[in-house]
Amino acid sequence: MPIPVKPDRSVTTTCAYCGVGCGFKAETVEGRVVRMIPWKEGKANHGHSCIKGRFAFDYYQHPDRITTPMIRKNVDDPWQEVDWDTAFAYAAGEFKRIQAEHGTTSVGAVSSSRCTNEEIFLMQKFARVALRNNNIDNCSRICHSPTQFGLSATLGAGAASQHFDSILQSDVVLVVGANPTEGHPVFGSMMKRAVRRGARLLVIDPRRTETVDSPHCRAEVHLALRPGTNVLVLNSVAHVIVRERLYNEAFVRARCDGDDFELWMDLVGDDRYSPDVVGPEAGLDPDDIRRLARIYAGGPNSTIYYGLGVTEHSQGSTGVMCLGNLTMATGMVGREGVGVNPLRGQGNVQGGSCLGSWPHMLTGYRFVTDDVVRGSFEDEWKITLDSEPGLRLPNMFDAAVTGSFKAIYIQGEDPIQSDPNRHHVEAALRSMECVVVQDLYLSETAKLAHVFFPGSSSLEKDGTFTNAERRVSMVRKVIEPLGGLADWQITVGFMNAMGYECHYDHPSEVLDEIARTSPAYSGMSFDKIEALGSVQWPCNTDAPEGTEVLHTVTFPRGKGSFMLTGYLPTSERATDQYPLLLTTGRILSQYNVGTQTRRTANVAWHDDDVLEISADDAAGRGLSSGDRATITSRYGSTELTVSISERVNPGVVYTTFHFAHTMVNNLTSDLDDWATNCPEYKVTAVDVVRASIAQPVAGS
Amino acid sequence: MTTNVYVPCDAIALALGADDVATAIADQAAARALDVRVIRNGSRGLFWLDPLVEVDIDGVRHGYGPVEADDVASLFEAGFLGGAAHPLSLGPVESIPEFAAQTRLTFARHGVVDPRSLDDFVTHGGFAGLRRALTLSPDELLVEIETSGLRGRGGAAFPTGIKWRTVANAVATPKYIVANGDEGDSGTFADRMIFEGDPFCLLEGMAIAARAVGATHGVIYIRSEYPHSIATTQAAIDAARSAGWLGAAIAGSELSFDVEIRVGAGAYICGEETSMLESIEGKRGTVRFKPPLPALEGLYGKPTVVNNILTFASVPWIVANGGAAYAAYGVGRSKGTLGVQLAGNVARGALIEVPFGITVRELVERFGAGTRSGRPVRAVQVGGPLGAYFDNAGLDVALDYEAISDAGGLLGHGGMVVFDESVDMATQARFAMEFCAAESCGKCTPCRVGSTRGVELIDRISAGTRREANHEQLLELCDVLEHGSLCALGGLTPYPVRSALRLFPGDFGLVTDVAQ
Amino acid sequence: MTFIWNELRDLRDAVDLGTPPRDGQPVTLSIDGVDTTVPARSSVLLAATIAGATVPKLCATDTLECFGSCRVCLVEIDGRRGYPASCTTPVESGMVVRTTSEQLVKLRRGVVELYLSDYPDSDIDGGWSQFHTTLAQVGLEEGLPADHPYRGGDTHADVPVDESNPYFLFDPAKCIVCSRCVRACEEIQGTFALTIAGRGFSSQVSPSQGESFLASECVSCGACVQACPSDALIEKSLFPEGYHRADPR
Amino acid sequence: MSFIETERLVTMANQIADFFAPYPSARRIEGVRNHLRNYWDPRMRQALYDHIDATGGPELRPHVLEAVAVLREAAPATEAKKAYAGPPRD
Repeated sequence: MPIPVKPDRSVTTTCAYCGVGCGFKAETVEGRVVRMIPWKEGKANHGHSCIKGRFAFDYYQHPDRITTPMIRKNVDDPWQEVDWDTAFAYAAGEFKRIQAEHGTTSVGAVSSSRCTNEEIFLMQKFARVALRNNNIDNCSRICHSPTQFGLSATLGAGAASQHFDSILQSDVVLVVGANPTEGHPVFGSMMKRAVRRGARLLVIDPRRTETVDSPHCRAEVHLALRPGTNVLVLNSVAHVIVRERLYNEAFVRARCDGDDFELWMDLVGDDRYSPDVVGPEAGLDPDDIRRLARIYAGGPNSTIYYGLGVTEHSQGSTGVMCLGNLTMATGMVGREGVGVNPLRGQGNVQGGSCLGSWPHMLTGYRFVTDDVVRGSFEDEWKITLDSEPGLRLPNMFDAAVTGSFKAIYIQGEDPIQSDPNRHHVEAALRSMECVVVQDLYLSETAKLAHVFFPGSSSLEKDGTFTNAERRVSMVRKVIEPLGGLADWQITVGFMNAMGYECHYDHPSEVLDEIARTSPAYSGMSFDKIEALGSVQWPCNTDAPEGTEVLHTVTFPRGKGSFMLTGYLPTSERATDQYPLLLTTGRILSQYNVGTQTRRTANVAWHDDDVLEISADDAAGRGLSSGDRATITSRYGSTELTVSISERVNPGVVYTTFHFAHTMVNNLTSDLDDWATNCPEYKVTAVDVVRASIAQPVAGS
Repeated sequence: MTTNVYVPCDAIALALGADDVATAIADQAAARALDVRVIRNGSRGLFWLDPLVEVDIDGVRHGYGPVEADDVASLFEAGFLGGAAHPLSLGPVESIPEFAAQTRLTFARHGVVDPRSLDDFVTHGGFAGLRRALTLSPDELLVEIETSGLRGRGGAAFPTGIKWRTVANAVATPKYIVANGDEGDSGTFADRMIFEGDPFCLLEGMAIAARAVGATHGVIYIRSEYPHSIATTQAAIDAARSAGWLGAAIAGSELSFDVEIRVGAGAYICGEETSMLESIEGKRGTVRFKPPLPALEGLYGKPTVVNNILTFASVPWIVANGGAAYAAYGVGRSKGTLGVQLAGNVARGALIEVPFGITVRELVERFGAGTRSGRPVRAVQVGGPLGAYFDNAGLDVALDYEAISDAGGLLGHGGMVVFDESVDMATQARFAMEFCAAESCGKCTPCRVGSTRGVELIDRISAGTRREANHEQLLELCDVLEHGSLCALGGLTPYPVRSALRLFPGDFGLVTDVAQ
Repeated sequence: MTFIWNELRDLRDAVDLGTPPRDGQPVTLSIDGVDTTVPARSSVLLAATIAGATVPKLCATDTLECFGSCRVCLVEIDGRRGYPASCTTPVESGMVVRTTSEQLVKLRRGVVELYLSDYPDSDIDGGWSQFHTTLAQVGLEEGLPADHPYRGGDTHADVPVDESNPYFLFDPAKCIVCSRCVRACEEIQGTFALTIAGRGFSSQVSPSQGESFLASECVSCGACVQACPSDALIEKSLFPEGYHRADPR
Repeated sequence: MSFIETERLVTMANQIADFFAPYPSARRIEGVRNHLRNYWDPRMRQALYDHIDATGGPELRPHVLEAVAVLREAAPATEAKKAYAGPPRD
């Protein structure tokens, strides 16, 4: 009889997949997770979910899961299973040996945005107190580091100004370089709800995404710009606002630095950025640029949501600044329904940014070079800290290639698959003497590791996540860690083995430590989050229950600062040899490099990365949908199946990067953002040719 | 001198060969070099005389009918153009007893004018109502409608004045006027008669409504089964628009109002007003719950007057002659006249406009002349497929919303279907459930599942399987349908079923031999 | 200032208010003799739930706009004819509502009997869905009596199960056509992948134009599964032994 | 061998310089200086100095050279207390 089994236990927790941070109730039968039910009281999702959080949880018990620590002297040696203490002792011994031979700063660590705030905090603490340097970075280096930089520079806080629900108060929604219905589906549904209620939708994106046109949700203006021209087009939008005097003079006068505003008006008001000049350069109708600018400036409440299509460029930080400038110029910041909001990728990537997992910053975005800030941590940790910035992850790899960097502790990241220029990363890892990888599976990176710490999934530990709207929510242990230790316990174990003694009974003690050392978190505790369901930072004595909307009275940096965002074309250009521009994105059913989702039934929807190409470009190359094609860039090549698509304009091709075997990062350049080294994933000049067809073997 | 000869062009006349008759008349006239103009009018509603050919002799219309094409030569030979006698000769049409006994207000021009001729319409008093309406304030206009006592002719009989005032008082804009012409009840055809006989009258009524409530857009919803209605009404809309009776600044006034036709897709339920609004909006035709009333949140969520075609067609006379004049007709709370449609096993199928108060028996026997088969009347279903059955003894009920309701029935859209003694009322009860099952939109459960269960129960009762238990369950099901359904389709289906069970239990095998 | 999203935030895990919470001026009405105050624009069902009354419901849930199709939340309201559905009736000041009476009990039971006449017997005992809760509320937790006249009629028991989606299945035999899945797909997810195909008794949930769930526009967000009150759309993970229909009698 | 390949360092420094190019001269230099000071590992800075000392840095933008000159004059660690947030005031 088809009567469903009834779960015997239900634990409320937070989804780890994307930056929306949906609340879920994990239901178990005899200690096995049987389903995830979206939590009605979850303030990020209000009882809604997407395919990943709702269904794709089985990865936690996939046969590929490694649950025993392993070590090996050489990457060509077979793995040797050991107990935790042996693994910690071995890794610590190697790190100490390397530091003795190559210097204190020859080792580093990178934290994971799939881990909790507490675990990320412990990782940066590990680097600072156990490695005694600032060589700590986090994965937002390759996604939203420009957000932190660009929004800090203009508004003073490198995070979303609004809460998600605020979009229901918006009259105009401008989406730039993001595809919420695929990348942030639960927020995407909220955005569609806003549009169905009458909000006008504007989209700037090279592709005609689902966000541009789906049932009852259609963009009024879509600027399908040529990849790499964000800053040019956003400056043109600003040009229209300045020339047509659509800016909010009262707001600017009251809230912003007036001199910088004048400089900015001179810059963007120049004929260089007239839509009539910019349009042909960016592949746009000048009138569309004007229409978008007028609708955005007209509001009355206009809001901006953006994603990696803004940040992953050599002018990524500049693009973010353009958006910050626009909000200030039009007064579209500091109240409900307006603002500028990054759509964060991984579940806790905002936490990764906030919790000091940076080579130049301690928690709460405060510089390690600041003696007062550093001093407060030195008092807490009873140790002297390095006062100089450490290495960013790409620079760690750069230094490894030249022989100056020798060991790394990687928590839940797979840079071989996710970072640009795969050959470079591989060479860097191969040149290291000790690579420690903490992960659920033997990832591409773990294949080059010497120590493997079996990590814990988000179902296996307590802690908190901070989502893209600065909301700190509880992650609760649903089942015991399969490897015996939660990630935070692994880091503490490694830290102790390195000789820095510290002890925590529960992650709540780590959050208490964060609260003691970080003003924006000073009012937070597990008890408070438990009582309120979730809390948005800043949470302190001024805002004991947290803050939904930022910048309501002043900006954290005082006066808002207009940054001068001159457009510089990327050096990655289409040429006769590489006539097409490749841009990348993601699809609903797969997550990031697919480590988890590829190990679920989600492959039923998407079992391979495919290359979207316009009919024109395909015809010129004799390609049809389903053909295999070789894609070649200046940096490498790979082979993908072709899909002729109306979503991309001629001259542009698109693919996702969810599958290891497609090696899309073979293609991508080593160009990166001027300010943060965030890689330029969104523009690579390529050529596409039909792959040579294997001849059928006669008689077979 | 030209002689005007009228040959009707509505669907019934066409089905009876009116086109051939018209052609034959033209051919004969040409052959005989006679100056004859054939005018295609609407039907007079006396279908047993159709095709009814009329000859205008000094302003008096002499009738011949029913005429077949083969009769035409003999008519010419007899000299019908001069009003000469002929076996088909009927004399002056308006003296035909069944016609003379009517009170034609709404259908006054019907059968008289060419439905596509705006001039004809105006010559025969058309736009008198709208002209007067434009001289009244919206409030004065609403008072006229309220005074008339006009109630919705679609079946619900809701006071039109109250509905219009609700829309007039609504703040939101734009406002819509929707004319419901999804005439799906078996045995009804009055809406079609208006479309095909006097469509300008409908447009005039809608424009008056627009004036009264402040609406700017109108929609006429016509069922796809009425192709002639769609064509004639579209022609009328085009003519009215060209002449400035639709569009901006109608007749030089400040009233701006235009109308479009939407064609239904064959679902009975789209005659239910909220389903119709869904359908017009391009959605699947399912019932909306109320409130909100369509008067406040109707088409596209805006204030909307939704009325039946007959209701709008009644309005021009009321406004032209005053509400009090209309209210002088009728009885009790049933004011004015009703276009009754006689159908089924009836000798003289017809559309009969009479004041409220006449008995059903008088309609069936005097106007309908009893059954077509000549056998005694056994039952009359009043108010369409969801109306109750009346047995012969019950036919003295008056044509009056309240009186018929008190007798366990409903007047509905004014259709009456007559049955003789050969009818099996268990089959008729089953048909009611089957109709509900076939036409249910599927939204609410009593109607969606209950109608199918109803058919099954009646089948078992008729087959003699656990007759008592199934009978008891059928009555309970009728309660659930009546009180539990979302709209009138499920809510009214028990009417024919219960009345059949009550009046004709023997047909279900529910009475013993003693009673027979 | 009133924010639309306050309504979303008033959703509670432990209670289904029946219709979405609203912001509005307080309105006081009587529910079973108890004065109850709720915001204007609330439904009578919501007010009754807050007043502590147990009004059975199937198509109504507080994450979706009211729909009024299931006809089990009927109540009596002084001065109103018939038995209005409490989910679609907005509260009014001074309204006097009765959520139970002999006639209401009978009527609700009569409606639920119709549901049971097209729901597999084998899935009644041991079930824990909202449908099963409603059965208990109207006194039909044992299902339709063996000799009930509705037995033996047309059902959807033979309509094939759609197991195309890797994560959830759709069993039309258990579908009560409440449209909660369709509405969830539209209102919550915004994909508009589901519709009701056919009319009357043939009405059935259909992904896109009669396609399987996997082949359709469905994005597997799970909103429809979450919304389904009767186990018709349900997670496959709750059937560790696979999904096997009972043999037809 | 340089700490990080010289070509890479030069590219990074020039990218930073290009961003600050639209600013008035003093702020342009100060912007580059602050960025190098607050975001670059000291060994990267040193590698850049070494490169300039060895070659004069002909491929570097002029205001990188000016910024480096300012940076090398200042006391090594303690002066940069203020958090970086855009180019400094004049």
